[in-house]
Amino acid sequence: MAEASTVLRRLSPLATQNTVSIGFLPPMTRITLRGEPDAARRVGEVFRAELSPDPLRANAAGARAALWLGPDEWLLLAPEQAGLAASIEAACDREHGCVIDVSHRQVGIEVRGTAGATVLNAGCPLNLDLKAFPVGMCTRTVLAKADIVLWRREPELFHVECWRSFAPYVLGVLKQASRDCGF
Amino acid sequence: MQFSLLNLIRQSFSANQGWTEQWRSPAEPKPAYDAIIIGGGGHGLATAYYMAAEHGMTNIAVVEKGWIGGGNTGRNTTIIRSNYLWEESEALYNHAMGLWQDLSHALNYNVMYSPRGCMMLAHNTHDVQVFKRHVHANRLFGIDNQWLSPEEAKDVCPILDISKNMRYPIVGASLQRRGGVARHDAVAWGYARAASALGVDILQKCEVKGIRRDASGAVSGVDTSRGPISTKKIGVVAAGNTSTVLGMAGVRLPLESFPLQALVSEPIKPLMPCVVMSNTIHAYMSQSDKGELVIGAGTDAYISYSQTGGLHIATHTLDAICELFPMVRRLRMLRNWGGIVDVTPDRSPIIGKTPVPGLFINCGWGTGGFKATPGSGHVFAHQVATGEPNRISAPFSLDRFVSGRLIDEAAAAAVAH
Amino acid sequence: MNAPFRTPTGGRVDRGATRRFSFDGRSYDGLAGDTLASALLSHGVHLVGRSFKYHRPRGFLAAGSEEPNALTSVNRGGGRVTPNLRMTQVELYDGMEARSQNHWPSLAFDVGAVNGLMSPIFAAGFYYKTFMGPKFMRGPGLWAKLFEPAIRRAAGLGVAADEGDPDVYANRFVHCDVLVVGAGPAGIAAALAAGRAGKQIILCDEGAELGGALLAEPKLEIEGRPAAAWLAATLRDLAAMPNVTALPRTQAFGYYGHNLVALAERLTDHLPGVDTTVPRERMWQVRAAEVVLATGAIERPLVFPGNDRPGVMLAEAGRVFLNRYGVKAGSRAVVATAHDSAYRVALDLQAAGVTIAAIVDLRERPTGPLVEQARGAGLRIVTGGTVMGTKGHWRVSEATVAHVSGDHVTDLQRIPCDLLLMSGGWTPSIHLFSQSRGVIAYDTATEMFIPGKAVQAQRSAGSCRGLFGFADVLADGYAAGLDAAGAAGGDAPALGDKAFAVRGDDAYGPGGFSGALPISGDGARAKAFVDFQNDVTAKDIKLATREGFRSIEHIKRYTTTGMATDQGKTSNLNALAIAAKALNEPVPAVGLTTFRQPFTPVTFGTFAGMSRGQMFDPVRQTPIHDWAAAHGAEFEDVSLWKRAHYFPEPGEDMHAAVDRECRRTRESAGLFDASTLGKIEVAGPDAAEFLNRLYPNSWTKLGVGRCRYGLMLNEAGFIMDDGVVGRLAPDRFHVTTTTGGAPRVLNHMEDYLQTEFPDLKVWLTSTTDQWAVIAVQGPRARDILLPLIDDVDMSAAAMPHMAIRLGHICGVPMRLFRVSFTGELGFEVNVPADYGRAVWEAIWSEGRAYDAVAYGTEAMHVLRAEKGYIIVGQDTDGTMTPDDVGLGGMVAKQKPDFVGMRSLTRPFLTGEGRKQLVGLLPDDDAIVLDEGAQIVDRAEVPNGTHALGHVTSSYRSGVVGRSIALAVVERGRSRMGETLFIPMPGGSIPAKIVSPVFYDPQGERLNG
Amino acid sequence: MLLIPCPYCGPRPELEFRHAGEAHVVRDPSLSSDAAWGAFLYARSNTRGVIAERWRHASGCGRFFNCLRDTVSDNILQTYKTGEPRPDLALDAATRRQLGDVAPDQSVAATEAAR
Ligand SMILES: Cc1cc2nc3c(=O)[nH]c(=O)nc-3n(C[C@H](O)[C@H](O)[C@H](O)COP(=O)(O)OP(=O)(O)OC[C@H]3O[C@@H](n4cnc5c(N)ncnc54)[C@H](O)[C@@H]3O)c2cc1C
Ligand SMILES: NC(=O)c1ccc[n+]([C@@H]2O[C@H](COP(=O)([O-])OP(=O)(O)OC[C@H]3O[C@@H](n4cnc5c(N)ncnc54)[C@H](O)[C@@H]3O)[C@@H](O)[C@H]2O)c1
Ligand SMILES: Cc1cc2nc3c(=O)[nH]c(=O)nc-3n(C[C@H](O)[C@H](O)[C@H](O)COP(=O)(O)O)c2cc1C
Ligand SMILES: [Zn+2]
Repeated sequence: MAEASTVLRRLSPLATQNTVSIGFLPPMTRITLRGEPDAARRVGEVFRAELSPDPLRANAAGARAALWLGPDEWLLLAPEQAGLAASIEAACDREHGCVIDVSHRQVGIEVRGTAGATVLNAGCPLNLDLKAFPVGMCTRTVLAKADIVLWRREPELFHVECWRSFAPYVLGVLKQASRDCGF
Repeated sequence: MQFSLLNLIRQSFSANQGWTEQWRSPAEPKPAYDAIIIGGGGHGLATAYYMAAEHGMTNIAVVEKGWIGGGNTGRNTTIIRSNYLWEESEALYNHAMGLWQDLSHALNYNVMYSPRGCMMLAHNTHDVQVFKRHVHANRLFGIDNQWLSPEEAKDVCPILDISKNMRYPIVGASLQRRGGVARHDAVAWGYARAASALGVDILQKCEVKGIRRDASGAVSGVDTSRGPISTKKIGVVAAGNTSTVLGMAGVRLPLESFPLQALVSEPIKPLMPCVVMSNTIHAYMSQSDKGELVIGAGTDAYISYSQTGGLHIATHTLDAICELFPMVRRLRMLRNWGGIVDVTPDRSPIIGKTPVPGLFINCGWGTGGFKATPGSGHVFAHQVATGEPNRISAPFSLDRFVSGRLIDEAAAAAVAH
Repeated sequence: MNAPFRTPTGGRVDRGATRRFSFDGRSYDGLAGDTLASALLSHGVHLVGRSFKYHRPRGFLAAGSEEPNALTSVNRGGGRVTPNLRMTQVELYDGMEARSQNHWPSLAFDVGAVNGLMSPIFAAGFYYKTFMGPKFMRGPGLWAKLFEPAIRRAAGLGVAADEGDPDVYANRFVHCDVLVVGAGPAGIAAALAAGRAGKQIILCDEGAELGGALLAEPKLEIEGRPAAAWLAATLRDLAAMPNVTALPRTQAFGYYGHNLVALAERLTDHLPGVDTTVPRERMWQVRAAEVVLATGAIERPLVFPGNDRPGVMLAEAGRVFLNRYGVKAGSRAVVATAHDSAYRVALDLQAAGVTIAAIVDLRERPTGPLVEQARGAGLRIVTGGTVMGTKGHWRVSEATVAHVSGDHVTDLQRIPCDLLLMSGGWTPSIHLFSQSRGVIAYDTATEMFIPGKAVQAQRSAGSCRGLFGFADVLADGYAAGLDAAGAAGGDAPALGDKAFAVRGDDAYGPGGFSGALPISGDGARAKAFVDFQNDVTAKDIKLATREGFRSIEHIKRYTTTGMATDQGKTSNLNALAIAAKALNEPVPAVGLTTFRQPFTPVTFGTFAGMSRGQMFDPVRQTPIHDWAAAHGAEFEDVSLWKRAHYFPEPGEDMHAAVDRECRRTRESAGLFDASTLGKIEVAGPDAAEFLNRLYPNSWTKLGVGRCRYGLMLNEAGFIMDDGVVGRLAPDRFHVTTTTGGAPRVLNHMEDYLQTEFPDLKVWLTSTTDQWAVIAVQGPRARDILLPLIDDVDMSAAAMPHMAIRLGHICGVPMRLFRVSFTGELGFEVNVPADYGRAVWEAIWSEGRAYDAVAYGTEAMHVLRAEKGYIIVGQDTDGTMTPDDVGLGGMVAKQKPDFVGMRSLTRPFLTGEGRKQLVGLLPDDDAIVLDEGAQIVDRAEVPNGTHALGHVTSSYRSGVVGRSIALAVVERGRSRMGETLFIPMPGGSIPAKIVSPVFYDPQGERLNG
Repeated sequence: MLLIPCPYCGPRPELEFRHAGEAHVVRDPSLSSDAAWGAFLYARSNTRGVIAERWRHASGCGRFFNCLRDTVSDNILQTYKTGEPRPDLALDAATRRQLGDVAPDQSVAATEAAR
C-alpha cells in the first residue's frame, strides 16, 4: 500500500541522510565600498582580492573575500584586523567612492552540510541549486522576514550575513528550518 | 411582490412558482436617458435608487459591463464602521451609518446589516495614541466609539489572546458597537430591485467603451457594447476601473488600482461575535452568518486589473490571523479571491465634478467603501441630479489635490479601511 | 474482525494490520491503507453526516477529495481538533477518534431536520425576503438580536478547537524544471519522460499513494504487467532517478502568476501519536520552468429526487471502494448512468458478489464493449431510463425508475436496493488550468469544458483534458512530459514519443449528461440535489433564474451552489446545465464560475508556516538590551525594536519610576540607550548638496565637527522624519533618523539620489546597527564621561553644543555628539556595537558617584516635552508642515529646490487657520489630559462641534510641578493665553494655551 | 508572486522588490501652476494595459529601475535602467491581443480638474 510512495519519498534527493550545521562565525572586519568601478579596482589592489565588476560574484583570496552586492556596492570580509578599514579608506579615492567600516553592523552565520540549501530555502526564495547558484555566487536576498547576504563558498557551505539586530531571528529561522526539514 | 414572511409562506404553497424577477432586465437600452450611471456596484445602484426616490429622476439607467454587484461590492469583507478621524470623513461615513440602520425596510430587502461591533486592536503606544484620538474625535461628533482595556476587549471577543508574552501583545482596543457587517450581495440586489421598481433601467453585460462629448466639450452620451446611448449627465461609479472610464474623456485622476485580496475559511460553528481588525499586523476577520471566517488581506504592491494577487499576501495575512487567534491555525482556507480597488493619495474618496461638463465621479473608495454604500449613493445622487455637491460631499471634490487640502485618513492613522 | 462488507481478498489494504478507531464514540476496526470512509463502509455504516441547511441524513458520495457530504472532525487532543475533514481522505491510524458534525443532539436524531419540513419556505434566497421585523420597528434590532443569532447557531459545519494548535508548519521555496501535478497514469508517464530527459522534476499528488486511477484497476495490464505491478516498478524507476522528487499527500492548491505553483503537503495526519519534531504540513512554493497538469477528471452525479440519501453514490466511488479498499458499498445495487464507465463499475461489483438489480441508462441505445460485456454477464439494463426517486430512512432502500420518452415518463417501477450508483459522465479537472488564467474551451462533441489556450508555461495531459482510454492517457502524459522537458530548455537527450501497450481497458462510447434528469410532473416540489453540502436543489436554481438572476455568478451567489467546502467539484456542471436550460441558452454561453485557489481547503497554519510567536516578526534588540533587562527594565515595542520603556525600582509603578528618572536626569544625569535611532552615512563630493536638496534647511555652511537638527519633508511638503545631522568631513555626514523611520528615510534618499539627482556623487550607507548609542544627559554628563575619554577636549569652549568629535572612550573608537533631547547638557556616545554594553557599563559605574539613573523612552518623552521638542509621528501626523510645528525658520528661503519646497507654497499649506503646535496647561494642574483628546472653544459641546485641534503629548512633569501637554490647535500661536476646552465624558476640562516650552525657555541649561 | 528581471541581477522573486509607483512622471519644481504641480504629485495614468512603473531591488542590489508590465496579464515585457527612455514596444497585433486589449497610454495633459 502506502509503501511505494514512502519509499519513493525516502529516496528522493531532498530527504536522504542529509545533515546541516548552523552557527555564528567569529567577529570579522567588514567594509563596504559604495562607489564607481574605478574605486573598486583601487580598493581591490589594497585589499588583495579583486572586487568583481561582474554582478553577483564573490572573490575569495585566502581568508579575505570581496562580495558584489550591487553595481556600486561591495562588501569586503576579512579576519579581524585593526586598521584595515583605515588603510583601505586611505586607498580609496573619495571622489569616486566611499569606504565604511561596518564590522559591527553585521553578524556572519555559517550554514554547512548537504541540507544547507534546503534549510535556507525554508525562508529564501532563490533557486539554490548548485547550477543556478554556483560556488562563488553572492547576493543580498531575503530569509523569511529579514534581509540577508548569501554567499556560497563551497558546494555545501553557505556564508550568511545579516544585520546584528536581526541575527537572533535569522539564526532562529535557520534552526527551526533545520528541524522542520527533519535533520 | 412585497417581500415578507407572509408572502414567503403563500409562495411556498405554490412551490415558489409565483416569484418574479427582482429587477427588470431590459433587452436593449433606450436611445436616451436623462442620466446614466456607469457601474452597477452597490454605489452605482444606490445612486440610481436615490436619484429616482429622492430627486424624481426615473428616466435613468445603470450601465454595468458584467453582472451587478460583481465588482468590489461582491468581493469585500463587508466591514461597516464610521469611526473615522477627520470631520469630513465622520460626516460622510456616519451619514451612511444612519442609512444602514433601516436599509432593509427602506428597500424591502433584508440586507442583513448586523451591528455586532467592530473592534480595532492596539499593539503599541503609537496605536493607543492614534486610536484614542479617534475615540475622542468621534465622541465629539456623536459617533459611538469606545476605548477598551485588553480585558474588556476579550470580554467582547473571547477568542482574543491577550497574554503579555505575544510578539504583538494587545494593549487595548477601540470598539464601535454599531459597526458590523452586512450581506454584500443583498445590498446590490436590494438597491437594484428598489431602483428598478421606480423605473430605473439596469443594463447588464453592457460595457461603456467611450464617452461622447458635444461641441462645447460637454457630455452627450456613451458608446457601449450594446450601442450608443445619449445622455447629458454621466455619473461614473466604476471603482477600480474609474481611470479607464475617465481616460475615455481624456481625464487623468489621482487614482491607482491595486488588487486587494480576501479569503474565507470553511464554515464552522459560531466562534467570533464581532469584527476584529489589527492594522499594525495587517489582519482583519469576522464570521459570516453561514459560518465562514471572512478575512481581509492587504493590497498587492502594484497596479493590476487581474482580480488575483500574490500568494505572499495570503501568507502574510494568515500568519497574522493565527497570531491573534491561535485556535484557528488548524482551520482551512476555502477560497481566496481578489478585487481591484482604486486608491487615492489621501485614502479618501473623490465625489464631485470633473473638468468635463456633465461628467461626475464617485470613486477612490479604495479598500473601504462598502460601509459607505448607502451614504455614497445618497450624496452622489444629489450631485448628479442637481449638478452640485451637498454639504457632506463638498469637501471630497477633486480640487483638493491642487490646493493640498487633503483628507488624509492614512497619514493620521495608518488605517487601511 | 467483523466487517461484513469487506471482501475476502483484493484491494491495497494490508489485511494483516488492524487499525482500531472510533466514530461518534463507537469503536470499529479497519485496516492499514483504509480511509475513514472505507473503514466505515466495511461495517455498513452509511449515515455519516447531516447537510448544511435541511440537516438531511447524508452518506458518502465520492471516494476522493471531491466528497461534499461526509465531513468529520478528528480530535487528537490538546488543541489538535480538525473539523470539516473529508472522510474519504482521512487515512486511518490506530486510535483515531472521529466525530460527525452539524447535528444536535445526535447524528440519528437531529432536531435541525425540521428545517427539511420547512424547505418550501427555505428556498433559495428566502432570507433576503424576511426576518426584517415589522415595519414599525425601525433599525436592525429584530434581525440582529433574534433571527441572526438563531441562523448563526444553525449554520456552520464543524467546531473549531478552543485552544491554540501546538503543531508546527513549514515552508519550502523550490525551483524545478518540470512540475507534474497529479500522479495518475498521465502524470506518472509525464514524470517518467521528463525524468529520463534529465530534468529536475517534482511530481505531486494529493492522494496517500501515487497512482491515481491505477490504484483501482485490478484487471488492467500495462506493458504486459498488471497495472499494480507496472505502477510499482515505474515508481521504483522514478525513485531511482536523483532528479525526481515525488510527493504523495501533496495537493497543488494554487496556480499563481509567473509559474508559481503552491503545494500543501500533509506530513503527519495519517500517523498515530503526535510527533512535534515533524511539521504537520508543509507549503511548497514551486517556481517551475514548465508545468504539466495531470489532474484527472471527476465523476458527475445525476440530479434526481432523493439523490442525496445515504447509499446513493458516484458509480466510480463504488468501484474504488471495492478495488482499492476491498469494501463492498452495498449488497444490492442499482446503477443509474448516462455514460459507459458505470458499466465497468457494475461488472466489477457483480464479480465481487454484489447483486446488480439493474443498470438504468438514460441513453436510448447504449452500445460499446462495456455495454456488451454487461449484457453478456446477464445484467438487466433499462435503457432510456431515469430515476424518479428513492426511498429509505437513513439509507436508500428502494429506487423508483422509469422510462423517459420525450418529456414523458412511463413504466414506473420500484427496485429495492441498498446502494444506488450514479454516473452522469466525467468532468475534467481544469481547476488549476483556469487558475493559471488559461482560457477554457468547450468541446461541443463531448460536452466538456477542457483546457484551451495556456497562457503560462504549462500544458495539460490525460483525463483533465478529456482523454479517457488508458493507452491514450499514458501516451499523452509521456508526450506532455517530453514537451515540458524540451520547453524547459537546456540540453536534453532526444527521446521519442512512446506508446504504452495496454490490455483490459475498454473504450468508452459517447455519453454523459448534465442537468436534472427528467421526472414526471413539473418537479416543482422534488428535492433533487445539485450541491449536496449546501442543499441546493434543481428547483432552487430554476427559482433563481425566475427571479432574474441570469448570470451564473448571480445564480451561484443567490442559491450558494458551488460555494461549499467542495467548491462545486461535483455540482457546478449540473447547476450550469440546469440554469442554461431554464434560461434557454447554450451551456458555454452561460459559462462557468471562476475557479479560485485553493483546489481543496488548505490549513491556515500551512500559510503561516514558521511565522509565529516570537518568530512572527524579527525582534530587534540593542547591544545594551540585556543590561536593561537585568536592571529590571520594562520594554515597549517601537517598530521591530524592543526599547527600555522605564526602569522601575522595587515598589515603583511606571509613574514613580519615570518621575524619578526625569528628576535625577535634570538634577544630575541620566543614561539612555539611543541605539535604535536610524543612522545613515552620507558621503561623497556632493554630500552637502544632496542634503541641501533632501532637507529644507541649508547644509553648505555647516562646519566640519558641527551638527544640526534637520526636518525631512516628503514631496507633498509634510514632515516625514527628523534627526540630527553631523558633518564628519567636508564630504561626509552622519545622519540620524527616528527609530521607526530609518528604512523609510534610506529608501527615500536612495530614490531621489538614483532617480532625481543622478548627477550627484553621493553614496549612502546604513550604519544603524554599526553603532551603539549612549545618551548621557544632565548637568553631570561631562563629569561622568571625562574620566573615560582622554583624546577629546570636552570643555564647553572646545566642544560647544551641537559639536561632534572623533576620539576614544575606554580605548574604543567613538563618535561623540554634544546634543540634547532633554534640554540639559548632553552627549551622545556612539561606539561600535560590540563595545556598546561594556562602554555603557563603564559610564554607568562612573555615574554611580553622581547617583545617575538609567532612563527609558517614557522619561525621554517627558523630558523632551518639557522642552517642547516634537516627536515626529506623535506631535505630527503626516499633515503638518515645518511652520505648523514652529520650525518654519528652518526652511531655507534661498534654495532653488528641496524635496517638498514647491508643495509648501500650495494654497492650503500657506493658508489661514492651520493647526499649530502649542503648549497646553489644564486649569487643574493635577489633570493629565488624554493624548488624542480634542480641543474646542466652548465648554458645552453639542454633537458635531468643530474641533480646533487635539492633544498630541501629555504628561505629569515633576520639574514643572504640574501636568503639561503639547497640542496642535488652529491658529494656535495667535491664541497664547486663551482658554480652550477639552471635552471628556465627564465634562469639559478648561486649559490655557501657552508656549510649548515649559522648562528653561532660554535654553541656558544646554550650555552647562 | 511576480518574477521580476532586475536589470542588474536577473530574474528574482517579487519578495525582494519594493514597488515605487509610476515611472517617467517628471518632477519640475519650477512649475508655477498649482494644478500642474498637483497633477505631478497625484495624477497617475493607472493604465489598463502596458504601464511603465518603477521598482527597487531593495533586498538585492538596491537599484531603482523601470519596468514595462501589462496590468491585465501581469506579464513583464521589459525592464530597463533608471534614466533610460521608455522603450518603444512595437507590439505586433498578436502580442497585443495576448496582452489583452491594450489601451494606449492616456498621455492626457495634466488635468485642470480643479476648476
Ligand atoms: C477584498 C476586498 C475587501 C474589502 N473590504 C471592505 C470592507 O471590509 N469594508 C468596506 O467598507 N469596504 C471594503 N472594500 C471596499 C469596497 O468593496 C468598495 O469600496 C466598494 O464595494 C465599492 O463599491 P462600488 O459600487 O463603487 O464599486 P464596484 O462594486 O466595484 O462597482 C463598480 C462596477 O463598475 C463596473 N464597471 C467598470 N467599468 C465599467 C464600464 N466601462 N462599463 C460599465 N461598467 C463598468 C464594474 O463591472 C463594477 O461592477 C473591500 C474591497 C475588496 C476588494
Ligand atoms: N477518476 C478518474 O479520473 C478515473 C476513473 C476511472 C478510470 N480513469 C481512467 O484513468 C485514466 C486517467 O488518468 P489521469 O492520470 O488523467 O487521471 P487520474 O485520475 O488517474 O490521476 C489524477 C491524479 O491527480 C491527483 N490530483 C488531482 N488534482 C490534484 C491537485 N490539485 N494536486 C495534487 N494532486 C491532484 C488525483 O489525486 C489523482 O491521483 C484514464 O484512462 C481514465 O479513463 C480515471
Ligand atoms: C463576505 C464574503 C463571503 C464569502 N463566502 C464564500 C463562501 O462561503 N464560499 C465560497 O465559495 N465563496 C465565498 N465568497 C467568495 C465568492 O465565492 C467569490 O470568490 C467572490 O465573490 C469573488 O468572486 P470571484 O471569485 O468569482 O471572482 C465569499 C465572498 C464574500 C465577499
Ligand atoms: Zn538587482
